[in-house]
Amino acid sequence: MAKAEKKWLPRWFYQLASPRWCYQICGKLLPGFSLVTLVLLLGGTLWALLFAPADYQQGNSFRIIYLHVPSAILAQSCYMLMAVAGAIGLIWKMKVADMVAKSCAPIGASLAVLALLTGAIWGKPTWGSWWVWDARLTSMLILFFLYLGVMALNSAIESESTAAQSTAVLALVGLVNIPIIKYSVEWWNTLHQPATFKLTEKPAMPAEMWMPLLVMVIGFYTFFAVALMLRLRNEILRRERRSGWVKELLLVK
Amino acid sequence: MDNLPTNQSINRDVGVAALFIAALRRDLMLSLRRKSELVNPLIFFLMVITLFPLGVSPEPGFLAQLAPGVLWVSALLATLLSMDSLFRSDFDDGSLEQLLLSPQPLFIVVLAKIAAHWMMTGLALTLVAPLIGVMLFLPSEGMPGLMLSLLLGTPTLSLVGAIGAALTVGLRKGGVLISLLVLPLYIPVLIFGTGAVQAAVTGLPIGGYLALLGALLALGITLAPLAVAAALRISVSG
Amino acid sequence: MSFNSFSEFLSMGGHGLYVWLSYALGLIVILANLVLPLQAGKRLKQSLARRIHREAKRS
Amino acid sequence: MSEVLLRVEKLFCERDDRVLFDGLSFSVDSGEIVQIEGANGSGKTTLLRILSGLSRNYEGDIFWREEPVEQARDRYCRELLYFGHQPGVKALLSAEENLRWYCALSPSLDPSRIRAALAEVGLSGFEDVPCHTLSAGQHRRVSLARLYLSDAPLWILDEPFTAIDKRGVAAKEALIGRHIARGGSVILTTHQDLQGSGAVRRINLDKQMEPNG
Repeated sequence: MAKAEKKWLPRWFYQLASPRWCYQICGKLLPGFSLVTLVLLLGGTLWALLFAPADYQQGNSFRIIYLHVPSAILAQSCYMLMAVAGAIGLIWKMKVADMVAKSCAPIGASLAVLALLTGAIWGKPTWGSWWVWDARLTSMLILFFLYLGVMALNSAIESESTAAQSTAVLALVGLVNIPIIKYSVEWWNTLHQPATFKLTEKPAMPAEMWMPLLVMVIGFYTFFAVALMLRLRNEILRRERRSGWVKELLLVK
Repeated sequence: MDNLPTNQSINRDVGVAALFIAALRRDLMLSLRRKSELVNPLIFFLMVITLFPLGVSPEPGFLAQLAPGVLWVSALLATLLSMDSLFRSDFDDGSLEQLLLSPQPLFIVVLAKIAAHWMMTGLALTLVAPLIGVMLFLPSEGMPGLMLSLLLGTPTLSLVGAIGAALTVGLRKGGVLISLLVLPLYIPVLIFGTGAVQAAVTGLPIGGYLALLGALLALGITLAPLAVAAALRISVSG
Repeated sequence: MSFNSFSEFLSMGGHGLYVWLSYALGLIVILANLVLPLQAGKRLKQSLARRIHREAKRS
Repeated sequence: MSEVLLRVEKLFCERDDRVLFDGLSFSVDSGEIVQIEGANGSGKTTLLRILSGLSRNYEGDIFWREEPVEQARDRYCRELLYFGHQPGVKALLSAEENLRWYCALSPSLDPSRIRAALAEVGLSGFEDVPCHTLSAGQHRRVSLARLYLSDAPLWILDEPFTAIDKRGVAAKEALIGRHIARGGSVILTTHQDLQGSGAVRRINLDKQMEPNG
């Protein structure tokens, strides 16, 4: 059955399945992605700090949005990628997908931390306290816990393939739960503090405000790609250390 | 010498319902013969509850306000505490291997095991909860909400906890890890559970909360045994 | 340009501490995500190369 | 009448940075005993766990009655009896309760023969005693009683003779002989030499791993 299925998938899917090919393609893509990331993040930051107008209610503290929102979006996307990669690894027994899933976890966790910290800092001038049980912040905190669980499980299991499969199951269970958690936390939030001022829910943001945000979001995505490829390359080398091509690669240097 | 019966002639398959009942009976029998495991979660529940008046304040009005959350958090922790043993002994003595090699649907056996576990923890907690509610000065209007929400919510806790138990069954130090994996997933149940009790206390309708808890339970019953079965195969394989 | 002078830019209308703290943290997280894997990669390659040499000698 | 039941092709398995076996191919016909040999840690148990379908950390192909085992999973489970390292006996249940549970789990076990089987392994009179009062050897015998109930063609037995006395071993060997005679087959590991069970094919995992061997 597995063999019959194989013909239906495009060729690049199988190339991706080859760790060696993946290692090489990541090496080729890295410089370009790094350059784009540098330009986008630098340009976006300058735009956000210097040119974007201040918010009429929150003043200049509003500029934190250009870090908070992209990192929050990325933390969520990263979890999704982790779960999907894990599922691919489970179903097609694809080693590279397992490695992608494993590499995602620390990046996603660090971005969740950044979103939490910037949210907390932003809360100080906005609400007057460093931490508020705002629905978004609380969901992000729980997402961070989910990342911690995945990482803890992965490091607790010795056998690499078992660790990858177990983590994939956990990530998938988490993926099913994320919408439920978000919904329940929002309900809980409206129940306890109705109609408070929300951090990022602005009616209509003028273009001067959301354009730099868009740049930053795209910049964070490319940054994520760079960070992921760096980790993935390490992971490929580590897992494939006994294969001939890794030995050749290392002996040449 | 008689020949082996051919595959077609082996026709002793028990039905799905009979299998479920056999597995349920076996697990109930096992926990009834090991009395300590039966009462440990209950004692834990009672002890944690006792800590709150001692640690916060014995003032009735204050405790009454705290009661829904405290009851639910304690029930959640008590369930979590007992979760690790769900597959542990089966894994240790090799019965889990035999279970995985059975041609019978693993889904059913897993569901039966979780049901037995729930009867021994969640159901027992639900039954003693009103007693403890009285100790925390929970108004009597809140009792139906408390019972019903626990009745609908604790099976979901057992189902989700079983996923954590299945993932960590091959590890020696599964106990702490299981809480790390499972606690974040318990949050929706906690929110809707305490919400139901609070609504009942203030005299608001609790139907909506119970419906949501029921929906979570339905989702759990359909998906959790699948995840547990997959996790068990992975854990035993490693 | 939303600011008239550099000191105005630094003070961010009184919110300087929060804004700059956030951006510093952002920088730290981004750099950490690049530097740590690069370092780990270097160490990994060294240790793997050592191992390969060891095995080559032994056989 | 001999027919290929299980066929293994180019099996590869590594564990903890060590290759246990590579390119291992063999087949098991009906009416055949295959004994897996090797030093401790050579991967005997791992191989049996892979063959039974418990462990999936391998590369290569396994066929059951010429069908890939992943596809024939259900049929294979019906026709397999696996006796593992741990006996799989619940200490809090009685011998009979334990066996009844296994009969519910696998249709190839015949529940009507439970009493007779327990008598065969020398446990008559102990049917309703909780197993934690029994000795380790008796635990294994409870589990071995499954062999007397089984109509499964393939038996995979991991060290079935440990903690069993001489007479018990002879009885088990006779049982295996009967199973072979009726067209079943057995894959086993044991430290003892099998006697009087006819042709035994040996697969040595140590030799298999010798360079160019």
